[in-house]
Amino acid sequence: MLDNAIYLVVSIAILVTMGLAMARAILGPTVYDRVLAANVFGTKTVLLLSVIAFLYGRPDFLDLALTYALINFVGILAVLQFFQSRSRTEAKEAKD
Amino acid sequence: MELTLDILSFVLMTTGGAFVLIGGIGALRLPNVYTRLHAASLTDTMASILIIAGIMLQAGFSLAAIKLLAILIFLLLTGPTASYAIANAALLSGLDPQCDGSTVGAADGDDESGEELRS
Amino acid sequence: MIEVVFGVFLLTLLVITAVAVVRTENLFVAVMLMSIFSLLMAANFFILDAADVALTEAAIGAGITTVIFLGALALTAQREKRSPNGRFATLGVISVLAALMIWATFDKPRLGDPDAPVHQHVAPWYLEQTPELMGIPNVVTAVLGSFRGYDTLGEVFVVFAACIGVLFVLSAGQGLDRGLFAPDPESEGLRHHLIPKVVGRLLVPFIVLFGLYVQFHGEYGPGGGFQAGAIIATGVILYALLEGEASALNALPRSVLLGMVVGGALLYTGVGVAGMLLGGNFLDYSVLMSDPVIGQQVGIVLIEAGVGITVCGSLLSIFHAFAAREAR
Amino acid sequence: MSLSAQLPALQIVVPLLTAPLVVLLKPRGTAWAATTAASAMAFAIALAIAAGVLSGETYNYAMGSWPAPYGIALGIDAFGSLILLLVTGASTLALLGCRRSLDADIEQQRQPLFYAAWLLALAGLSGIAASADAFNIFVFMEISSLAGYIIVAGGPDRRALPAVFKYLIMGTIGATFYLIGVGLIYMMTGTLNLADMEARLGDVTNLDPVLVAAGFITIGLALKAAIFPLHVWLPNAYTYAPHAVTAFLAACGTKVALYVLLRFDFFVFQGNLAEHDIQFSLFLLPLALLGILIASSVALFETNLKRLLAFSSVAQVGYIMLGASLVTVTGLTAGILHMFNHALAKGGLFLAVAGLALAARGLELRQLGGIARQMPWTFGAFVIAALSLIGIPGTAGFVSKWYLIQATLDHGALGIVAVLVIIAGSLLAVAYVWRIVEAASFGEAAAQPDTGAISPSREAPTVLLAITWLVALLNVYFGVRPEAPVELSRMAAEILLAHLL
Amino acid sequence: MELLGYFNYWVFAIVFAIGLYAVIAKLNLIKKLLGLAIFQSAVFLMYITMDKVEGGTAPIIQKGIEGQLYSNPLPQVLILTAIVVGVSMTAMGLAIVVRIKEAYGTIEEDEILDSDHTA
Repeated sequence: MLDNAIYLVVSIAILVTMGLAMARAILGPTVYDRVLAANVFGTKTVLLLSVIAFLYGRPDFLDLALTYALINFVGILAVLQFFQSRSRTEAKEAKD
Repeated sequence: MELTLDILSFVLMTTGGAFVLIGGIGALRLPNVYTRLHAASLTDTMASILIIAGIMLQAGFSLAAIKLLAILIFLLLTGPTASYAIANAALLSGLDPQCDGSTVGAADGDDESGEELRS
Repeated sequence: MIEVVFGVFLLTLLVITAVAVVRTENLFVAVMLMSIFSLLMAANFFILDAADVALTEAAIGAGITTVIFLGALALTAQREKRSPNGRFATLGVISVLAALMIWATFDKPRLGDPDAPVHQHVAPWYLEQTPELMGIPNVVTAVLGSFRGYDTLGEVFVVFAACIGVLFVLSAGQGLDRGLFAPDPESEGLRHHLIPKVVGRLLVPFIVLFGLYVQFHGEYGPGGGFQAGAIIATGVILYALLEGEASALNALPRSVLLGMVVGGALLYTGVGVAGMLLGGNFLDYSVLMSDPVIGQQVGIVLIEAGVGITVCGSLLSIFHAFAAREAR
Repeated sequence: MSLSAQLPALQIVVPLLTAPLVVLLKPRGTAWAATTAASAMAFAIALAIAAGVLSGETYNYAMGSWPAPYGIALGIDAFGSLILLLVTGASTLALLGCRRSLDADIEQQRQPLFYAAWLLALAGLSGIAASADAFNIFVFMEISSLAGYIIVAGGPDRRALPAVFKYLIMGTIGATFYLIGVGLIYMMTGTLNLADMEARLGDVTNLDPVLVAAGFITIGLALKAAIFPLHVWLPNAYTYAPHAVTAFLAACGTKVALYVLLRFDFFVFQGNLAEHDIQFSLFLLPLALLGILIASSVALFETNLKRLLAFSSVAQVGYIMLGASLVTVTGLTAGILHMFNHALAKGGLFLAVAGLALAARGLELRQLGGIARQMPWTFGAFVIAALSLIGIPGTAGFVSKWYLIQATLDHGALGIVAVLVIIAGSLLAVAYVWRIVEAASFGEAAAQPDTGAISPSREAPTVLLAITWLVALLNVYFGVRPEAPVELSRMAAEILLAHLL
Repeated sequence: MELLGYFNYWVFAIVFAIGLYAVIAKLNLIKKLLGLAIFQSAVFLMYITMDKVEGGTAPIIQKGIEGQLYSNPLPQVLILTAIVVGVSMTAMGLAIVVRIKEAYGTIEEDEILDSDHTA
């Protein structure tokens, strides 16, 4: 029982934070706020999945959290690349 | 022994949960992108360390603990890098990092402000 | 009890996200929200005890889909024109449809009801027979690879079709060698960003390694060919983002990727035909070895490898087709 | 295991295995040759299966040797074998005839990809026809649709692209609706095998979710089958696709979805849902009648040859649905027979169009002026196929319409209305075919690409001409000697109706 | 509690409706594809909902534990396949959208229609 209580507190904190991040993602105002919110969401999902894996007593499902930890990052870098290439094409257009 | 570990991990995880929450509130309430990023990324790192350390205490010495360590290392590597990437992208697009009075007031403006800054 | 509360919370967030995706006019924002949507979906799948599906959604939704959408956005437009108002008729019809479906739910078995017909007929047989017939613990992999291996064969060919479809459509008017095949030499990726470059380079081998682990651990834990293919593809995409399209294509040329797509599909079909030649039915792995259980295991490992290779090759081909194309 | 027992699997494996290989065939013409060979082999297998079915055999095949509700089963009865014949036959003839036409539409470098997609479409469509598992049908539906989008997107006109996009959206909505329906049934029965579903639905006490499922499956498949009024994707997709693709898909694309719809309805729903036939008489019958009238009328005012024929296809789907919605042996026989005959007629028409298109400047009716004088043989075949489409005695189209009228006459007052609609539809068909003939024979000779003298030999390539004539003559042959298709259709109808008892 | 047991199905119906609305009512082609993805995800949710058994766990059989309930593996297998199909459709749709943009200069449905009618 105590075990579950431990996990419960932390998972509720994470869930609430997910809600807050969601609010940020919807409010904006700039696109970067939304990217930031997506990133926060990603890390929180990793933590939540780790906690739930233990809450359920199936620690072998940590693979899932590991996948997120690795893959969420790629999405964020893709965003950086997206803005970089766009600013370059805009610069090129300005030159022409 | 069992109990000490349990209490320790409980403390770690609760503190971690508090950090998570503080970061979330910061990401929602602070006035502009850079400050929000700051709040989110710093607390994220700390919270990850605390929470995963707490779970590791529960897991004991097993394959799960090694996986948790791997997750922690990856989070520690990718979190700050992602923050850097976002800040850099925002900077590239010409968002002003200066936080003077006017931007504080206009924090909850609409999408257009960011859009126009970039174009 | 707790999981129900978690589920309700996450699902509420899911609905909010879906509304936000539809309402926002900035397509970039919509794609970002879509990645959140996918994360929430995966968390839900996990809570509903579907670890394999959650892993798939994680590997696809967070990485690949976002990257492909961003690639397409870079080539098209970032903002949606304001849609005309007065779409209330559509809204009305669809609301009625949704209400009808909600009404129909009251006759459905409740969530988690162990007496539901779903849990009575075919499923218990799989759970009982898998350890006996195949000797592997992951029943999902057993059903995917052997009991319903024919569906998975179809899935591989769907991926194959998507790959040749994207290549075919995007190569129109310019031939395969020009345009599609030549990335912009100026695109250097994120080479000038020191921090992402160092960290990313560190991560690429780990992602690929982890992908291989998921591939070969699929019989014992959540995972399998499809997830592994997607994860490895994500690793290579990370490399492409860091070092630029050109160097990624040097490391894995398009012809190699196409070879992977073809090879994986052929491997899968070949295993099936081998079963036929050895006297069984199509996709019967029991005849591959003298011991049927070992035969099943060998068959599943082989076809999972085929799935992984095809998926990895396809996703990378699709990514390159978008990323190496210049906006015109 | 004898070879004949492996036929159902081979039917799908042959094109499926060839598709990846074709991608690798770079030298000119080899991709086409390999595709045609695989398609011809599939046709031979389908013929063997049809012969077996006619001699009273049924083909059941357990994939991976797993018994039916646990593994995936294939089951080919008379209905399935008829559809297989259509699919493989249409593919083979279109490939054989249209090589030149495809060369003109698609660049050499992209051809391997195109032919691989063609084979996947063939494999997907045959996979649907052979499958006896609800989810497996979905998977193969997606293969065939995805491949279908690819080959339609090969059209040279830029308008092909929005057409394909619309096709993709509608097709995916249809497939997803089907998936929802299957999910609901699975939820209530716990099985995915069609036969097993039928047996277990009998025990389900609460049928509301099943009713919703029936609705979803019918709407989803009606979208795929382009049943009026869900046909909006079809005209543009057919018009702007490469001509060979139109010949292939028009002959069998929508028929396969209709086949699944009928099978689902009769195998799973009819026997278990009380008064399910009301769904037929209340929704599908009026829709079929409206579809015949409206689509034929639209065709009457269409100015583009391929669009005109596409709208005629929508009307023909109406005839098939009309026959099926009577829920009698004669009605179903007529409907299924009409699938076969319409495939022959429309396949022939679009093959002839492919021939005409090689010489004409465009396919607007006014651009076709005088084409009949320049390409008398090609146009002759076109006219014969068109006569079959109308249903002139002595052609295949007449036989099915005759059966259809017989079937409707058993239905009292409603039957009279239906007969009137059939006759009206046929008259409209006479009118729109006459418009084409008039434009082609008596129109201004506008089709002069170069200003030089009229070259006498502007016929379609010999192979294409031969194939087109073959199909046209088949229309006549099955009009005079309709025994084999009628027998297959009657067997299919009896199998479907046997599930109602 | 009884009623919450149906919550997943309600969410399925609502998300389904939202996605379908985007597909039908939105004129932007990429938005249509996003709607399609949402719409398909809703179906995945429906399938996965039915695999859950109370007190069960994911169907990876643990050695040495008798009498453990496992969730139903079959819907999971089906949805694995369906997710792949969904991604394939999205990729294909995006490729077509990119070509439409190149051929027409716009990705709004009404403008594409206008451009064909005037041409």
